[in-house]
Amino acid sequence: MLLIKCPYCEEERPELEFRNAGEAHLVRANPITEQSDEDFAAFLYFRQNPKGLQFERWRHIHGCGRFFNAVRDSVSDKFLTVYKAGEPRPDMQPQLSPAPAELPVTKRSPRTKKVEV
Amino acid sequence: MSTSTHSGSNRIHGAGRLTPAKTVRFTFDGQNLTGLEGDTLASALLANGIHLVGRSFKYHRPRGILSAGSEEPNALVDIERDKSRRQPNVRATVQEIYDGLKVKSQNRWPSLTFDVGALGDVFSPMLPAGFYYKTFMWPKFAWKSIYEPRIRAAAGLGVTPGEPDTDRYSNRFAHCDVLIVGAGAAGLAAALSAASTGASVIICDEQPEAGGALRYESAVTIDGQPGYEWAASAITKLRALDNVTVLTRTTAFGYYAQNFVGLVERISDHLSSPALDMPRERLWQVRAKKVVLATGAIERHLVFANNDRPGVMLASAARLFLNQHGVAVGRKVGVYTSNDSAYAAAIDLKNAGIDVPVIVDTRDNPTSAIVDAARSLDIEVLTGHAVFSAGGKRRVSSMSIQPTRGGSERKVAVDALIMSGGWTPSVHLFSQSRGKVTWDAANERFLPGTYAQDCVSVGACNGTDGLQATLDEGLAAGEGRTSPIVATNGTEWTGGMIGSAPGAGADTSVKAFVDFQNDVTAKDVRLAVREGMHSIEHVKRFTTNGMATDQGKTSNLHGLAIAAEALDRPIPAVGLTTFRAPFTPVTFGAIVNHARHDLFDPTRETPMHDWHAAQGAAFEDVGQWKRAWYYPQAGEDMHSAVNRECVAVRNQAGIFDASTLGKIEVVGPDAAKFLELLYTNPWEKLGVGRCRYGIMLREDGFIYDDGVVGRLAEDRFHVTTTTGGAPRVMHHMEDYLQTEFPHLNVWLTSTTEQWAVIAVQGPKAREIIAPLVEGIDMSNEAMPHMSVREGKICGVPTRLFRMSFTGESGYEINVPADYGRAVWEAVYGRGKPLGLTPYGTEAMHVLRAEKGYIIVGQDTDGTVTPHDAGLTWAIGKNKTDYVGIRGLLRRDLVANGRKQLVGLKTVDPTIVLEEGAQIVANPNQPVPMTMIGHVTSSYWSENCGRSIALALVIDGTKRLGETLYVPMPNGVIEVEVTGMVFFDEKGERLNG
Amino acid sequence: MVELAHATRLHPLQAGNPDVASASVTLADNATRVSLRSRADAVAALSGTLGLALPTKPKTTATSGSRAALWLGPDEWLIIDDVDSSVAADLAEAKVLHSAVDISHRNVGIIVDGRGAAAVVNGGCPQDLSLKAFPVGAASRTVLGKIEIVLWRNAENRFRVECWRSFANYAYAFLRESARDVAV
Amino acid sequence: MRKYSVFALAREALRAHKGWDQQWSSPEPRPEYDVIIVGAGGHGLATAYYLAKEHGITNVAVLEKGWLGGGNTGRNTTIIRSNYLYDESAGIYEHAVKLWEGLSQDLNYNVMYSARGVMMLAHNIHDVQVFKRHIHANRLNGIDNEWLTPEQVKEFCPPINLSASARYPIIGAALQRRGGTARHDAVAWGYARAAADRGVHIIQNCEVTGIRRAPNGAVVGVDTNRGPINARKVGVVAAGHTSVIMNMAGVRMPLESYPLQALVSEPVKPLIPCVIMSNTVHAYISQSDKGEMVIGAGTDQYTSYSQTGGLHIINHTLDAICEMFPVLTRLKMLRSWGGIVDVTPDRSPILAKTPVSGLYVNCGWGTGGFKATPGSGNVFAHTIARDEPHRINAPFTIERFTSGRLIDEAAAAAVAH
Repeated sequence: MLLIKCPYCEEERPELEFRNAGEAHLVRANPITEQSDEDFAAFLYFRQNPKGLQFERWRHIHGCGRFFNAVRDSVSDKFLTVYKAGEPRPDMQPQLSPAPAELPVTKRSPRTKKVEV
Repeated sequence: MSTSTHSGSNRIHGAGRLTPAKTVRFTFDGQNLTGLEGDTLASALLANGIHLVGRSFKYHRPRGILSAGSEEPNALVDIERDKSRRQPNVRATVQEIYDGLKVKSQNRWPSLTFDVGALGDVFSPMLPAGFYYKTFMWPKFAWKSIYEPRIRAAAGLGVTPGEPDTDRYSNRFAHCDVLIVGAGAAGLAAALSAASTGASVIICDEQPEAGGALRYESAVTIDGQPGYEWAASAITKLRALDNVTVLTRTTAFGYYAQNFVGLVERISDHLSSPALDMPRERLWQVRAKKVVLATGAIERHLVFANNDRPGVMLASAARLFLNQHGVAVGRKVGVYTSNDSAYAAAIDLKNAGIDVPVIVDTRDNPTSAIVDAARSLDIEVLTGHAVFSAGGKRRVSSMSIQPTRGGSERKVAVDALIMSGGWTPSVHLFSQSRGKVTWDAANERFLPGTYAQDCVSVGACNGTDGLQATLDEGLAAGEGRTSPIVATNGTEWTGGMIGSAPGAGADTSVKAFVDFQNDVTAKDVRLAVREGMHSIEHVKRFTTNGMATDQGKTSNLHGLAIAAEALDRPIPAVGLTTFRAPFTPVTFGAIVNHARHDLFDPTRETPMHDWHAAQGAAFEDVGQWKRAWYYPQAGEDMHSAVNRECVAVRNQAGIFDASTLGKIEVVGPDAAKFLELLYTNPWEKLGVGRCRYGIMLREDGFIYDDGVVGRLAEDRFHVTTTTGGAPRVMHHMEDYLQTEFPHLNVWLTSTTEQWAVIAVQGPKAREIIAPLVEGIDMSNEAMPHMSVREGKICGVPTRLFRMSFTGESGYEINVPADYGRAVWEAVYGRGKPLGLTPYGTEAMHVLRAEKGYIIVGQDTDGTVTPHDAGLTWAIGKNKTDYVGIRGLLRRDLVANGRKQLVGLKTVDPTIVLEEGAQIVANPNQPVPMTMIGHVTSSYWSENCGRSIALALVIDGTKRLGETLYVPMPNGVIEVEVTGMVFFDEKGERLNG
Repeated sequence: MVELAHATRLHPLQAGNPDVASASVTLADNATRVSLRSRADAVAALSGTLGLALPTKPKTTATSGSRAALWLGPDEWLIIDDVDSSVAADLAEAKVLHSAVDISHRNVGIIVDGRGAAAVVNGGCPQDLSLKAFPVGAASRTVLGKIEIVLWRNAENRFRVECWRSFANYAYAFLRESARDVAV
Repeated sequence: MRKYSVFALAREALRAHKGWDQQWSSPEPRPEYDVIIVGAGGHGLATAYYLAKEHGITNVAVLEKGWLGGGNTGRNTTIIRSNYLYDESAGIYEHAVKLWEGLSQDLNYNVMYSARGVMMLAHNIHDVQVFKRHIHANRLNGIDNEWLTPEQVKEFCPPINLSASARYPIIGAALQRRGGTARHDAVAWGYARAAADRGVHIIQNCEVTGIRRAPNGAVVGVDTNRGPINARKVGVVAAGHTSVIMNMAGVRMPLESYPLQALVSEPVKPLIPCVIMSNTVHAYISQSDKGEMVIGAGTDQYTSYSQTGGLHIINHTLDAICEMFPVLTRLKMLRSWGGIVDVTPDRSPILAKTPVSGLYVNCGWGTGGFKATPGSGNVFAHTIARDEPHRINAPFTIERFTSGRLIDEAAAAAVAH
């Protein structure tokens, strides 16, 4: 059972209080109806699934109820940082292993952040 | 030499720490025996001269007691308190005896001494490692009918209890600054040190008492006290501290991410009559800021021919039995060693008056003082020699000794043979913590290398040799107390032998056991290598070495060394099997703990549940909820009860408990805007006091949930969801609100359980409830279908919805939940004379199907769009965004050939289709048939006087009027495709 | 025949661990409860309406007379008033942006009281309930076994467990079962 | 290849088993192969075997970063069944079961396919509806699957708790009698031996670090920790690591990798005669020939490559097991472990060509890939050999996630009401 720091509760809490909510920084297009089939599929289904630093969403569902983002190493399961929903994706370049290859299959712009305030 | 016979003929007077007066009676295979309080079953059996305690897994060879701890592979027994509390596969070396203990041996038939299964030993040349992969293939059918059942019957150790377990198990989540695993010298030093800092400390040990190796180390002193007494006083000191929790009989079995460690505490297995409330075991789930591993080391056996004979055991075990329990493992004890430690055992035995004829040492020139000490006691020491074989069958009777480089054989008669192949640091938990071990080539052992968590290993498990160094390391790890703990007479034991001993090498075909329980011999390991198993994982799986219930605590390193030798590669290149949790087997009961019986899963009941039960309702499980299914009256079966309920609703009125429906209060100035984005329907223009049926999609365009939404105020909506959908709909809404639309000023509150919901449906509904209602004009004009009003009913606040899931004019009365039962009874009391009939979920399903109303999850299955379900009308035509709008535009979701929801009427109206039945266009085609749809809902409709069904059919709406077929095992059923409404097609009754 | 041994061993939990002792599990009286939601800029005004300062620090509470406000999230409080009160009506008068929803009947309160209270709750709640981590006055939504609860420590050895009404049977049975263990 | 038989065993017994050959060799990689398979699990080895056996392509290397069969093949709970709902799924899993039925003889290796029956328990009306839908669809597809009453359930599996007062009483079950289990290691080893015998190179401890492509984008080989190896066709069969490998070719996949745990009990005498699955209480169990209760747990909730999961997952699995079999509380968990399962959005696999010419992918089997091993390898070999999918795997494309033509078995079993 992981120990996860909730950026709203400002402390570490047991994983049982949390619900993972998948990859972070997926952008829901606006207007979404004009998005191509390929880009929409990429948004809906195609995932980085990295072996290494994973940017992911969690909800402190049995705690404060808030969604937030986390950077976790998917090999060691260690959390590197957590940050509130809407905050920019932190620069983890120093910790990153070799940068992921550019992805020629999908044409969309690099994913930035999920929340557009 | 004098003995105390009433607790066993091998009890040595003056030896050990048990009190001779405190005797305990127990039975072994029906034989009445006596031991002493504080005995393990192993020590008590040995005290009574019993070595043969079990049979091995594959060859059913007679087996004795190898060890004195949890690493025991052989001495597994069955212990029975009563029929419901019988425990198979108990290690005799761990089980403490209590008065009345009943023990049976396992894996033998008809008896331990005469076991038919031992024929396996005779045929063993035909049964090398992996033999089953090479045979039992012909004839083809025979594997299932002949070979496999026989193999299954022969395999397995103990027998599962026949009755459900009446013991209780408990759980405790705990947090601490420092968790210390092991209360030997290293662990105690660490605990004393950590405790001195004020840190919260948990120290656990699998034994009943602290001390670890100090329990048998007879010579050492610590801080001036004998080692064992120092340990006892240290643990007493620790127990007295507020910031320390001491857990004995507690095994740390699993080391998980972020310093989360699972412990299991055995609470009552050692008690003759446990207290009523006492759990048998308690799971501790500990989160520690720091973990100190002080898990010690495990002595290895030596791999030589017939090293599995009862009476052949680890030297340290013999020493513990003597020094702790006062038990001599034999009268004439041979010693076979490859390192110094067995000398200490020999010396202790000799000093206790036991005949120790010879110490056989594989080393050519051991130089330690302890060797001379043994010689000075007139023990013969044969260096450069090896035991090539043990004699005897059900008990060792002799040892055959040869020089390691070959030479003449000498046979020495013994009744026990103790051995030491050296010590394997116990790195199991370290490895489980994802630490990486390193190979210490000089001492041929794996040691903790790179740590993955905030954890430190101290003492023998860290390869630290010598008591003083161990204590120093423990103190340092605790990061407190600076004053040293001083030890004297500590011993240093490195070295030893891994792999096969002389005489069991590759050129031999003797049975030299590596893994006792699974009957893996050195030659099995070599065979695996010969067959191409070059990774230790392959060797392990092919031979099953290390896969028995002891998880290879004594065998893994031997197996690895033999494989490395056969491969002519260095040990690290062959690899080390990773250690998997649990360290020792853990009962399911402890892991499950409270979650049994009523606490397995919550049972959710509505405020009116007891009323339904009192009326004799049958209940249906819907998720965690119990819902009233139907209310059978005397003599009624389900079918007739449901028919009666359905007719009553349409003719008079019915009352239905709808409390389980999910409810969410959506409040804020942007509430309507938010609902616009979450539902396909338009909401901005919904008037206050009006309701609308809403469809919710996932982003992929498929139906996720549905429900009626009422607008209570400009900024306040009462949203309902399906029963099962309530939590996920709330989560889904919060997700979009918090992360996609956080600019909206709106909040969501679950009110599912705030309201009891009483549906009253049918032509007499208004007549029944109107007199109970205050402050609401219930006339058709003032309160039309699909409206909501707030007022009072029976004097309590209500949100009164006029809505219908039956097609009848009806209401759903929401009242604060604690009033639900009273209001229900009031309504029922008033309505009963008018024919008001309680109806359950089954009738509800029939009534809604008569009207073609869908049930999400039954008529839809996560692959159905609103268009497929005939709900295109519920999509706001001018909306530019809602969750699912883009998904619905995908190629395949707008293509022809989708399955669409339609009605089905069987040509024979008396036939009720089976839900899930498949539909074909041509019933005469051969299998595999082309299926074009399936029945989602199907009922007998008493109101229609015929069966009705809903179905998802490819291009269904284009097939209205077509005849299709439902091929069933007993024949084909002809059906007509129809619209979805079977009753009151114009919907006139809603407004009655 | 010598006297048979009847073990009288000292249980480790009885020895030297003052935190572990029996605890009672009882039902709390009916209370008025409101789920209150608002953004930070409305907290002062809502505090005035309620007559207590809404806590803004995670895991904290504020009490005033029979009324208590439990911080559950950055924009969420559980208001519990032990007397049948007008909390909802009071809040309806507040002109600042907020959401107040009556959940008096949604929740059930259970009191765990006694020296073993923390151990009883820790039988199913994975949070650190030491006084350092969860001091008197701390409150948090969390889990107990298989359900969600709100846990409020209102005295050193007393916790109030709030759960949804249909989970109350489970919560009560669970805590009683856990208390049996702690009483050992 | 030396034939395995009871006679061969007897002969070898007379000479201390010194005459057995290596089951597969450990060759040095050649500079070039016709086909490279990335991943020597059951699916990858089966692909190589069928490439050699059915398509005459023997210049094949199977590259494995660890030891063969060490991934999910050696970590799963070995359940075999084909009673899937949709034609597409039923097609591929039934193809596999048909191959399972003759696999020991085909490979001359006893894989211990044990058709002891797979029973899926129904605990509520929704389960009944879903299972009946499966049963009828299976029947019309020619696949065995039958409905059992509670009494028949008890008869088929006597230790099960049939009590009406159980939290979720058993109200029936779907039984596929041809379903069962097999010995997972034997499957990997049997395919490895048979493939190696036909000339396939199985190269262990060889990690693929890159996928090499020509200027026109087509695959020309792979880079490994043992140097570059050329091939015009590369089949990726890397289970949980598929995203990582495909990323080397610049292809993003609709996959997420989750930890999946399983455990066994200490061995006991035969008690549970069949495979039992329950979706409602979330557990499955069978008893191995060795006597261990083999129990599958659920996935953890987060993606991970750690091959470990949380204790709470095991807690919940055993809750359910002990609810179904109350007599098991006194059995002990002997060993638990984790694998990494690659999961697609519709829980159905991908066996297809990719946007990169010469690159093929077989992945997304989620928690249930073992059962498909022979069928998957068989049709994937066809796909690679012919550069077009077999009729059976044609629906299992990557493109379905763009068009929306999903094969959503999970949704079809959607949670009730």
